[in-house]
Amino acid sequence: MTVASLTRRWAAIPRIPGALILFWLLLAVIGPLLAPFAPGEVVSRTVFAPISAHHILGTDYLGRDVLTRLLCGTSSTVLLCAAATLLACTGGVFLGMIAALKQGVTDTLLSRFMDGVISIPSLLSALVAVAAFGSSVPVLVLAMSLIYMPGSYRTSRMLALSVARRDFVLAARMRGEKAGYIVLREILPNMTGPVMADVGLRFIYSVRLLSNLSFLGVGLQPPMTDLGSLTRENLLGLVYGAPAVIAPALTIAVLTVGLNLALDSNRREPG
Amino acid sequence: MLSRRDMMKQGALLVAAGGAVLRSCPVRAASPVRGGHVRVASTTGSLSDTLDPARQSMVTDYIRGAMFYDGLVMLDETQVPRPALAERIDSDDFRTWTLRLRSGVQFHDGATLTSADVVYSLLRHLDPLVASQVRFQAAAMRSVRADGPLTVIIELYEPNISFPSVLGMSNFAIIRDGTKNFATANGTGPFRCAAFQPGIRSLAVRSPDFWKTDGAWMDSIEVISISDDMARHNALLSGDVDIITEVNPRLVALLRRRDMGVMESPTGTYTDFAIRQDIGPGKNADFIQAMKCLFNRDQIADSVWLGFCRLGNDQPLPPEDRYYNHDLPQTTFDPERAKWLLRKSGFLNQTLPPLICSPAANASVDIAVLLQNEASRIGLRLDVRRMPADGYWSQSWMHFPLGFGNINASVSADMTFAVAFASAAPWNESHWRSPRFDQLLVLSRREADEEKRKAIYHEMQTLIHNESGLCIPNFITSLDGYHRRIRGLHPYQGGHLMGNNFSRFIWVDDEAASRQSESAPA
Amino acid sequence: MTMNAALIRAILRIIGASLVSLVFVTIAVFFITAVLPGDVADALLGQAATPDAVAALRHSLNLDKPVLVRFVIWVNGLLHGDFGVSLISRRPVLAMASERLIHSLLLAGVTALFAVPVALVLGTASAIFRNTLFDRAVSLLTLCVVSVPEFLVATLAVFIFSVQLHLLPSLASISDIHSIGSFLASFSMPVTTLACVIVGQMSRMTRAVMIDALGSSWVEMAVLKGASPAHIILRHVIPNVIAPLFNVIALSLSYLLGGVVIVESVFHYPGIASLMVDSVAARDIPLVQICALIFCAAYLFLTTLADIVALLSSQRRHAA
Amino acid sequence: MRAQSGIIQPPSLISVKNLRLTGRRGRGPETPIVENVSFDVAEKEMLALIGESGSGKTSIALALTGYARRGCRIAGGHIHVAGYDVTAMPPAELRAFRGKTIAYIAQNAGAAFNPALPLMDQVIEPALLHHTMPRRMAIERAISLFELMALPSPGTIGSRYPHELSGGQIQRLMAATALITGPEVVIFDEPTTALDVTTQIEVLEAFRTVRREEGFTGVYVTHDLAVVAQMADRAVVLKNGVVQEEGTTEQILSAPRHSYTQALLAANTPRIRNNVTETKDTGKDVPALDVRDLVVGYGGTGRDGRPRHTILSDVSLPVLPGETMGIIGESGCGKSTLIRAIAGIQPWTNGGITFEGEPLAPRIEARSAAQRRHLQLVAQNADLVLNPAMSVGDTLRRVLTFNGDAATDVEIGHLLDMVRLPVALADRFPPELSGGQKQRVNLARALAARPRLVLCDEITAALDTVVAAAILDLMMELKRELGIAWLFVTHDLHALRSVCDRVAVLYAGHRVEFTPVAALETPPHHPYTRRLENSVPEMRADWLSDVIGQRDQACDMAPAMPSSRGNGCCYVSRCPVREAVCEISVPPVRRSPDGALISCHLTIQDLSRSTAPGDQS
Repeated sequence: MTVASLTRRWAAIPRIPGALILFWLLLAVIGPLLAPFAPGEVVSRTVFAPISAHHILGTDYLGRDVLTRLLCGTSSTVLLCAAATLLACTGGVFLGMIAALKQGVTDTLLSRFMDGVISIPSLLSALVAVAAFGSSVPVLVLAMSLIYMPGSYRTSRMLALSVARRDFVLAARMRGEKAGYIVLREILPNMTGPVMADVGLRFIYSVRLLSNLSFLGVGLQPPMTDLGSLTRENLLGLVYGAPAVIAPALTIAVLTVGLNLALDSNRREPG
Repeated sequence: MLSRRDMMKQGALLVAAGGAVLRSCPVRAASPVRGGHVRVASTTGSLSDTLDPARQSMVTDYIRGAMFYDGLVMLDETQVPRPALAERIDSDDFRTWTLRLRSGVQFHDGATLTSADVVYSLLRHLDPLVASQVRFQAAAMRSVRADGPLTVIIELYEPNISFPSVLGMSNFAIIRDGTKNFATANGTGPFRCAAFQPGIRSLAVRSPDFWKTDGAWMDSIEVISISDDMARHNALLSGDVDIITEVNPRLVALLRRRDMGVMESPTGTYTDFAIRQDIGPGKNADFIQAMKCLFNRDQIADSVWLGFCRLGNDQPLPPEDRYYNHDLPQTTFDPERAKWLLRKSGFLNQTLPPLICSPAANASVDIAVLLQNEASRIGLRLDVRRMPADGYWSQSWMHFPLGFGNINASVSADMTFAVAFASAAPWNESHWRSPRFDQLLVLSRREADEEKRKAIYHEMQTLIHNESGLCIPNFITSLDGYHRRIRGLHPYQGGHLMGNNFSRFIWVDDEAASRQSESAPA
Repeated sequence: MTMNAALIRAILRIIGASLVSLVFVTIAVFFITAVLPGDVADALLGQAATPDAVAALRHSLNLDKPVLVRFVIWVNGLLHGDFGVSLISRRPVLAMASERLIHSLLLAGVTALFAVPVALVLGTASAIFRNTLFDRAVSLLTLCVVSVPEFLVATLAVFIFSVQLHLLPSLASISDIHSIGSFLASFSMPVTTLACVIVGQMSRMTRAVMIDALGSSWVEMAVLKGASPAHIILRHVIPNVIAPLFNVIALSLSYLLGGVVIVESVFHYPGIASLMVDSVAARDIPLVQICALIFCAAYLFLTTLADIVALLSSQRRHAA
Repeated sequence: MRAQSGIIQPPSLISVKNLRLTGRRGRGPETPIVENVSFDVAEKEMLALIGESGSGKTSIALALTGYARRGCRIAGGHIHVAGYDVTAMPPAELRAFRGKTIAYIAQNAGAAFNPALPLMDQVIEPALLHHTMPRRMAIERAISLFELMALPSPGTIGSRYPHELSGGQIQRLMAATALITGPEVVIFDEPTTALDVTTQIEVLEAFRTVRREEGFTGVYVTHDLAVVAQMADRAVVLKNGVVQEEGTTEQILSAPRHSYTQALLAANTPRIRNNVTETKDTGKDVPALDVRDLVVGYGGTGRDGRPRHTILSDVSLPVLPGETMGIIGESGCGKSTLIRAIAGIQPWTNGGITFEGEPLAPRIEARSAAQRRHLQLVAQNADLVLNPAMSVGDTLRRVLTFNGDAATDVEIGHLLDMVRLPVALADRFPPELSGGQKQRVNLARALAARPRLVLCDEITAALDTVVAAAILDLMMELKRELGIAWLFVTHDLHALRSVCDRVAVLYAGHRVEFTPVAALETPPHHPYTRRLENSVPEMRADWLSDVIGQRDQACDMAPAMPSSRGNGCCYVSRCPVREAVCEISVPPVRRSPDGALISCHLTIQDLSRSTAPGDQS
């Protein structure tokens, strides 16, 4: 690979989404280190305290520091949901492309299976996965990715089908290229735009699912927490206008909306 | 927003004010008014909702049961059994109890109450297929037989002076002989069941044949269950329901600010931390002592209960109980001592089993996190493992070396000790075995002298406090919210909403409500 | 003639395929529920679950038989149209589930009636005015609405409209509905909350589909015929995008049945989603199974319908 | 003619003054599409806008209706059409104006009709939109227009859907749509470019007929000068949005003043690029490719072992090493199917193909690596064939590495050089390239595999005349340099003539003639070949009238359907010289003195005779 092509590749990575993702990942990694308190520590005798000098985002329903909780929650939400989304979408996209390329029996079997999985309520699947393998971070990530894989599969299969029909894929097949090459180099690069948009939406869903899992008692183990759970556990603060509930909800919105807009901007259709 | 101190102060004032209103109002509303409809929202409700008294285990079921059924006795505000369907309960040896039933009591289907109904109602708890919640308690009965149409003789295996309290458990409510189908309720209670949809709602309408002339003032009562905390409070605030159970301590200030009543009922309900003494680190007494010292009870009271609780002293009787041992030294938060004990016993640097907690055990997750945080300050690493709410009681509770539980207020001190602390007790959470304690339990049940029994109970508390692996940081104060138009509510030790019996006492005073809304700022 | 036969064959193939999925799901659901820890005996007894009590109850409910035996019994029942009775209430689960299903269908239907047009209009407008300020605003708004957890939206809505303004009831209890007015009042907030969840995705997908269609030469041709934008959208674009739009709508509708636990619980609405959660918690396996089957069947029905619509519309456009 | 005098200018119905159109891509800067264009069109006059892609001719045509495509806008100048100031009209007035006063006929009518609606609804839509007449009258008028334009079964054709009709029919329906309101101005935007030459004649004639009957003013946008000669009174030549030359059609075509016009004319003029190497199929050489009695079909096989519906019937085609074999025929004749079968992406049922003596497996996957490598396909649409996400260099590099060749930058530079592209293009991506550049890359990719035979499927069809000519030049240079054989599929007889050594003529899946290219110039020929020849437009104004005069109208109406089973000549339904025998028995193959193999019942002598009247050129 030439230097020129390397620099071109580097330049091809979209700036805005790249920077944004980097920012959140960085925050996820170093955020907890910046936290002023321990995540489980009760720091105030006042619950749902408003913004103050000591507690920039006030206190939560137990009197813990919201900023600390928020930094930790952001960290686990970003890392877990990113991992689950990536896993789900990688699997879904890859299988979708295989199905589109191979068609026939492979496609039928995969599609039937995925349809079956997607039609089982996600709540049930999650409960069972956790019940069977215990509640740990890897199990959570796997369960979440399994739940979202069929959706990603469905989308990317449709996309891949339309790409696979195009002549350059035919050309590669005529050359005798292996399925792996065709899928990775010929099909995948031509569906990145829509796939990215799909990834963005699925990220939103996984943030939501994570908080629902925590609510059912199969989510992250305390004192770890996630943004959705933070919002939920402090929901009562809503009536007092407490930052404890507003801050995590806003963070979710900024995180997911920003990511989606960035991914969208990447594929603004010309003209 | 609001400091706990403020909240408590405010709460106290309003309770005083509310009480004053209740006391000063008799001029106008001394005699309760008949009629009206109220809606009650309780917490739990699911398709497991049942009208079978034997199976009741959730607050909504208890509330419903208390509307449709009567017990042989009924517990008053201080848990003293008072006559209900049984006019008299007598025993010479506390082993054989003779019950004289009230005559002329009618079931909702028109049948008259007889001793056969009572025999059936009591004995069915022994059948495992009934899946009774009180099978353990019922197992104390050697025989139940009718002696004529209105007399029932119950013979126990062992004497028990507190037996009448047992009959006050709502699970022992009296149903019609032979009842197997609980699609609707056929009891002798003040209300008959007009609609029952598990998990959705039930509608109770006043029974014209109710044997008691005073009480049961309402025409109809609808009970729904809203498990979502905020939604339940919102339903009260918006006027869609009149009464809610289990007000979240954090919302007391809001309710009171918006002129809703919040009734505080001190109860013996507690959330405990159980260290099993038969396996794991709990075999070491120092470890147990250390953990007891690690509970920052004041902080838990403030953070978790916002002050709506009383201090616990690692024994199960709440301070207001008449048998409470005031001489027992209070276990206090002492991390240094905990550290010293742990170092001494060698647990400080060990990997300990996780703390098992669950939303099923009230606030146990929060308490576990606070405990975990205190532990980390002295260098002790504790993992918290939160379990799903469903299946917790059967799958997790009492199965792990370190875990949380939640025990509701009991009908008597005797029941508390027998169910949760005796060596053979089904809910012996810490798997504590004390021959002395078992012996004292037997002694206390034969002891007719109140003072002597009190002394025995004090010693039993001391034993639990010193030896058992159970940490009871606080007793929970039940909080119920109500609209000001609802009258007749006052605290019972039995738990929220007058030990679930509110339906028999409340009445509606719409004038009071309108007076208030006039005077209330817009 | 032959084309019709081929079409019918293709439709039958689609239906057959989804039936295969249904069979797969049926089997999967049974074993999934079998894996769940604890059973109805535990759940019924709760804190009173002593080993002997549990064992006796379990025996009486046939729960102590091996999984495969129970599976055979269950499938045999299914084949005879018997879905079993609830282990808790002893009522036939089919009746219990269909009661709730009707409620859910009502809520889903009303939501769809409201959300689908809104999403279509928003998506179409964004497509027409794409890359304008309006488009960006819609995009931002719908994303925000999707990303904020629905329990927050629902709770906030109740707090504002019921508690503060006393405009709407805080609960959507079916039993309180006696008139059109109370129906609208009861349903407005749950429907809006649910719409928030699904409008975002629907409008985004509508936008994409519409942009495709609006870029076609037949739309340009219609413009050059002097047709108004409304005429173009209604007369020309809609018939062409019906298949992909139907697909979008089908996916959203299937969510409206199964994914609304939170809305059902916040508004105390007796739908089938909460029945399913309840039955899982109570380990009432026959009930879990029928709920899961209903969700699966609904999902498969809707997607199959979407596939058939797509097939029919493509049949019309490109002859075989 | 009229405008030339410049003194007594008749009142112009269309007047364009200093028109400036601009456009932008995405958020890019606004760039001019058309600069300072002015022209007038008198009433009842037909003006041709001539130019290649990118010349702005379509943008101008659209601007006449007050419409600019997305991202484009009318940035300056004035447009007056039939008394309306188009640039100053508000949207509502524009809507009332479009479709009623001015009508537009799009290039690709197949795409311009809504696929989901029946045709009649769309044809009468302008009349209903503008309330010019009630629905029933509109339908009557539509049917009479269909009749006028010689559409088959005019009474019922309206109830069909766009995909059910052929390109020529649908283009005429589009004209009916435009004329339904009796507009004063009709714009024809390359209406016949996508059609076969044989169909083009019918459509052009239909246009001329309606113009005669309806008497509208027209603007005819095209790049085809021969079509201009038939249709337009005056012409404006555009390049890159600037007017190069304006004049009467006659003057533009016979005495172009501007160099660009001259270049255009040159590219339109047939020219022989190939110094035909006299190849004789002696049967001794091993053919590079030998297609024998190939049958391709669908719908399962019948009892005789042949498919129920055939696309190709017993087609044989020997290609010698180093020769350029041409295949010609109208759309649907099976030429692409043949190419696909050879390429290994279209299974066949009977017959066989050998490549350099070795049999070729029907499926590409079953072929040997060497076969795959030495047999390369260059497909029609370079847009689809090049992976838009892969740079030119990477595309070529992959072919090289895949075949185990050195994939150095030098080698890639060499390949680009071979197709006359600058080396700097290696870092570009296909969407950044022009159509001609893409097709060259496409060629380079085939060449990178060092093929022995290259299959070219209509590789110039989508290109401008000048660009296409350059591609053909390149092909021939490569042929000389590399000595590879080409199989060149086209519907363009000019292109065929200019590059091929031998030619196969396909009709409805049958090879009706197989001839050395030199023999094309002189009779005898198959009637279909002759018809193809005659259909190629010529740059004299009366060509169309002449051709139509000779046509046997009755024969033209039958559509060219893929041959179904049964006996008889495949061409019988359209053949002007058919005889009774043609209906019932398969024609024999006759060999002309020039070496052409002709499948026809007529003798060589008869064929030579019957050719005479039509062959005037």
